Amino acid sequence: MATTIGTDPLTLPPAIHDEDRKTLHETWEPERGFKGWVRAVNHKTVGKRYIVTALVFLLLGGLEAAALRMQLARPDNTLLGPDRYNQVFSMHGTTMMFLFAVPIMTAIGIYLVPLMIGTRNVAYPRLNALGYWTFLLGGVFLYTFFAMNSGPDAGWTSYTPLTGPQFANGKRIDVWAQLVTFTEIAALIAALEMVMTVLKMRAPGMTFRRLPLFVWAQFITAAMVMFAMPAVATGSIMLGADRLLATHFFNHAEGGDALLYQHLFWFFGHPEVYIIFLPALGMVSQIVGTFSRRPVFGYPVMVAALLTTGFIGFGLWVHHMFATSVHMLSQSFFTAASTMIAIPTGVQIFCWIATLWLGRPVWKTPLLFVAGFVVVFMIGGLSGVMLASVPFDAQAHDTYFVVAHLHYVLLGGALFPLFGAFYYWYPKVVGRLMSERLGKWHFWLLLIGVNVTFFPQHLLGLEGMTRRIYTYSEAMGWGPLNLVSTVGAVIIVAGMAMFAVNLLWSVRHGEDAGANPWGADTLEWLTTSPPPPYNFVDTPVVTSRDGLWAYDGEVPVVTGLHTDRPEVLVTSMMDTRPVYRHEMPEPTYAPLVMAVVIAGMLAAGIFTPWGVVVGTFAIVIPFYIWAWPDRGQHARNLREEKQRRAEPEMAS
Amino acid sequence: MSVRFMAISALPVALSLAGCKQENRDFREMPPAATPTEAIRVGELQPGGGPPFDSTVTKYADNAYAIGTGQRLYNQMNCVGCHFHGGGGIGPALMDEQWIYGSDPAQIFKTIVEGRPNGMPSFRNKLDNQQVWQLVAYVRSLSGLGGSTVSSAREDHMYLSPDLAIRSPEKPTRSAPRP
Amino acid sequence: MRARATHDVSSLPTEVFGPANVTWWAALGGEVIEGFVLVLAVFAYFYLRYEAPDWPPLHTPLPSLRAPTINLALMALSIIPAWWAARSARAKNRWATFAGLTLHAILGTAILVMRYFECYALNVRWDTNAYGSVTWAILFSHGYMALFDIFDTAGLAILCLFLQPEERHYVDVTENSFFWYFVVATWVPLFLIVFLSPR
Amino acid sequence: MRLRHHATIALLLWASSCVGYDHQSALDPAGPQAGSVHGLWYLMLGISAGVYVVVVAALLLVIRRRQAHPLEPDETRSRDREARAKRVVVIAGAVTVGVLFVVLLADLAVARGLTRLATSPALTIRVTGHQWWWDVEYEDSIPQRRVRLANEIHLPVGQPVLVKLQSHDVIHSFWVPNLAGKRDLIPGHHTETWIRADRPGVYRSQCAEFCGLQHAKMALYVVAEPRDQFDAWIARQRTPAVTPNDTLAIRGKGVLESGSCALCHTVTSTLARGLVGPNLTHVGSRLSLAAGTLPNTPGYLAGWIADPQTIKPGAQMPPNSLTPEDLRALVAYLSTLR
Repeated sequence: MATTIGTDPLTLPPAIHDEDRKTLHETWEPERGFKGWVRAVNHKTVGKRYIVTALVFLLLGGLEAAALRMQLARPDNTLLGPDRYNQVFSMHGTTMMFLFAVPIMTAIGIYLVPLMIGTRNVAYPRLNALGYWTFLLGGVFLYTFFAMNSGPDAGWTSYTPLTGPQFANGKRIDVWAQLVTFTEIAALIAALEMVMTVLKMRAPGMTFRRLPLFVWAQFITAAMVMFAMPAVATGSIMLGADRLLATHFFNHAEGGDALLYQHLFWFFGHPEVYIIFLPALGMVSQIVGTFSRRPVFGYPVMVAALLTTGFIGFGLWVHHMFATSVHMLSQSFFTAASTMIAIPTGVQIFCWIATLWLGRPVWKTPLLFVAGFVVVFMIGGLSGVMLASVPFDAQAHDTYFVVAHLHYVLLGGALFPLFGAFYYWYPKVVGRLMSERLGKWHFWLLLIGVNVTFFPQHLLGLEGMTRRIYTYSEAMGWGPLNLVSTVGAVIIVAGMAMFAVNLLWSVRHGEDAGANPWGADTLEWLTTSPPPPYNFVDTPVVTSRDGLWAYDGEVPVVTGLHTDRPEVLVTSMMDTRPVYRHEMPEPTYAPLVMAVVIAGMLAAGIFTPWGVVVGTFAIVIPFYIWAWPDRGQHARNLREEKQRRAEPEMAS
Repeated sequence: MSVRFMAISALPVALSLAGCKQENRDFREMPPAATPTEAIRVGELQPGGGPPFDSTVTKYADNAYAIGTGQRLYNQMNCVGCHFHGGGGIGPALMDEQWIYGSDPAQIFKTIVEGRPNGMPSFRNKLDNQQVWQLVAYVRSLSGLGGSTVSSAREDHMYLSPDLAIRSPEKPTRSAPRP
Repeated sequence: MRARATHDVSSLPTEVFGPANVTWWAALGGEVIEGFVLVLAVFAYFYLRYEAPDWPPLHTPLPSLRAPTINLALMALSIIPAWWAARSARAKNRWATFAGLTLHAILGTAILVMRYFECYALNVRWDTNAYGSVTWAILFSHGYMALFDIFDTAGLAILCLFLQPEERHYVDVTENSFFWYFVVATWVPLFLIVFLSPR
Repeated sequence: MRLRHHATIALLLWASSCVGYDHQSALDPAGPQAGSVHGLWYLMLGISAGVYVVVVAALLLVIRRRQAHPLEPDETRSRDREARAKRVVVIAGAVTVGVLFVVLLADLAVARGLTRLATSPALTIRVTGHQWWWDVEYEDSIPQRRVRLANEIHLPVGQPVLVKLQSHDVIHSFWVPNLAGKRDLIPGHHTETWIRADRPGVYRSQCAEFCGLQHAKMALYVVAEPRDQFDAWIARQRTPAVTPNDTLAIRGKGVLESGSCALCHTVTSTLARGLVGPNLTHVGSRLSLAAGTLPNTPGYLAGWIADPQTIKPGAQMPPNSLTPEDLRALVAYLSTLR
């Protein structure tokens, strides 16, 4: 009767027999072959795909960045002409923000959150798969057009009227606007998924007071996405309509306003930064806790800090528009808000340092990346406080100072934690550890490279080098610093090569990880590495915020879920009382078909409005396929419902 | 496997060849035939080869940058002053199907370069050939000739029409016969 | 580590109505997102209105009221079959549910047809000026939302017609009605803003 | 870390010694606004550096502590240390709030100070952004006294100048880092800023909002000069273009008037009345060509006229296939327009 959770032998109660385990396995086992590949709806399969796809976009975005740095390495360079340069820098920004940073944070959440809250899948697995396919097709769409010399060429912000029908010829900007729609659909789906999974599917006992900080971060981020993404979608759809349908949203001559676009864009654009940053903070918290060998200091403060950041994040957008002549009073308001958002982040950093001080830190690569995060991110955070100031922003806005700032924030605040997370969770996903040696090389090269690349850019900005210029003359005196910056970019590339090698090499040659190589406390470490398709043989019951560290040799579990069908436990929102057993959908083609229809509709939509009209009605077909019940399952459910109805009558 | 891979990788290449044409931006090129007006076909007999402008014409007609630049020149050269935004006023309308001197690109080219009686001035020596071809491409796109996927939906100016609010702002007639 | 069974959930139901159900939350999430899109459209409306010297702009007539009023009435009326379908679904009455859904779908289709005339009632084209653009946008974004609810309603009606609905389908019916209430409720302020406020 | 340190110091040294011809730096203020922002920058830099050093030092101290035996949960939690940590975090949080408050007050004080500095302007200049050059007009109640030029502004030292900004096409941004912060030029909006140069010099300005293909080559020179020099300059600018007297220049005038130039450019008192491109009435007196792209010498001018698309690909000036003699004549004529 002995079976295992993770590598530790776990004696199961008599109710669960080996037979049942076998059924459980058969029920959840993924389908094989190409068919199984396209029909998969398991959150781990989808999450892994999401992560790999986002990494591919990281590679593409990185190559674009390298091309930009090469062009700027010396004055009057002619490697990239203005037309090509504008496309490449726009592709770099668009790729990194829409196709890498947000999706990879989402992706890691999709993989980990169900494991961390002790359930078997996300709340809506098919929707989840649809989100992935939409994201993938969006990326393919963008890069297909880029290959056709139709890449967007007005930056990742695409301000009107430069992007309006009069000044942007051809389909380049339509491609950008439509890519935003693609990623917005994917992001909203993932957000809905995350919020509802966290609200309704936590294991019994995992109340909000016991929720791991990473899950908190993902939850708040997802909630932010639900309010931020509609704004950019509204903006980009208006832009598309102006370009295709001759509407006048941004045509001042007919009562439109170019600044309306900027408001809509930045109402999304600023929270976007926190949408990338908050999950990273969650990752840092998990890593710090595990490697300090104690729970993160000040849990309630940490949660409060995340929530505050999420709220204030929506009150800052106008600081991107200070140069447009904002009213004095609102200037003061947005300056104050932008300054004060440093407080919650600062407090979190203090709490992590306190945790490390109180605990006994183990300096493995993940923790090293956390240290790198503090060292690099702090510079970006502090320059962010400077940029909140209206007079200073008037000097630094749209210069390389801002370029340096945003890269310090995003690389320090998101990429370093992200790599830490890779080293930390890779053994869970793959079953093998990544090489520590390569990891340390990766870390140091990246740390040096990032600083060499971006630190000089602060100075360049203050010396007047504006953003998004394809070249500069020698007389400006910007040559040497730009060369240094390019050298730094080469170092970053070397560091990233270490990471790529490590990632691929460790799949086969890494050290065997076991269930819990770091002795961590959260639930994902309770199961084997990699986790089985059903995540846990028995749904664990949570007894403390400390998770596994509190179990003391015995794991309380839930029994009674069907093993012959993919069933998960739905619990009540606040006290996580089991409420009902929810049957998960079987693998299906519907998400892929739906995504293809959506992609067709959006791609056609940049040429003719009828593309959208036809597409809207075409969606009905996959929609109905999606909803139509499987025949066998239908009969079984009806039979069982009948039985259940009969039982109470017999009892009475 | 490798065949499929090659087929997949050939697709973007093919697409990029197709796309380059529409989105290409030639800032510095000399269109063929420095004084093309002399080479307009007047009869069936033609010395050597086919019509000389075919490649030039399609190159500009399907090119977004050419049409956009033509649109800009149309405003800058004050074509608007007589033809308005295509609807016509002092000069004839450019959005309809009627072409007094022909809708053929070479004919429009000639109209711009040489001028026409009743007010159309000559732009000879004022505009270079590339600019004229860009104007030709734009003027033709006004009446729906040339690629609709490369011309823009509107400009950032007022669309005045005081007495009728439900109306289309100068919609081109797409039914114009192709030359 | 040993596992110890502390919770036996085998007696729990496999489907529940209302907020306990994850599908209900999906509907709510959809409402939050769609609702926020409408909020943004209204924001754009007032932003442009604030910038404009005249609203509606000079030479643009006021919107007509006949078609919008009829449609408002139709929407109010459509709550009844939606509510009836939801009630019958809770009682697991297949044919009453079917009837409710069918009526709801028919009324919904009528509302969408009326939406076409409502666009005419704006007395301005989307490409006339920014006022036209933003009012059309509001009508469209709300109409798009309604259209998808009608797709769902019709789908459920077809399902009821051909199959004995399972419990989860009855749950879907209640959530579909829940979303429709939202569609109708959001229209009231939008109607007031688009059609009455310029007067 | 050490590498970065050395690099930083070297770069700072290099930066401070960098005083070239093209003055375009916020770190070298020549006006009151740039000056007060410069002060604010050093205040914030000092505070930031302090905060950074303290936090990173704390982190490094923690790193140096004894490591745990791997994978053992820490059993040595003492209430005492927890309480101390709590105190430190609370104090650090309070200090953060305090420091940020100081920074905020400094921000707002500087912002308020800047608005107060704007008094009645000695001069009003209207700057219109075009893709990709600046149209400059000195306003005057008497139309004949208005001055129109391009890509260059002259100011009297020590006197506030109001700059009214508008855009002809897309959004641009007017920014003279040595004098003041930037302000966007937005179609349909009228924005304004003001500048004052407290010491004479030539300050470069560059469009700061991405505006398309040649965003990189859209610059403007601000020449601050003593009042008498400025008065002389503006008096000269008010005169119509000089009439050429040598044969080459006369021929050049003919080329200008009969060729494509006149369609876009204006030279007062000639037939050239175009309003599409920069006003060339006194082009010979300007510092640069093609919006700060080239120095204003006859050789560059000839190159620019003949083949602008190589120098500034995408610019709206078309190539001109003039005969060498015509080109020479045209350049000779334009050079006389001082």
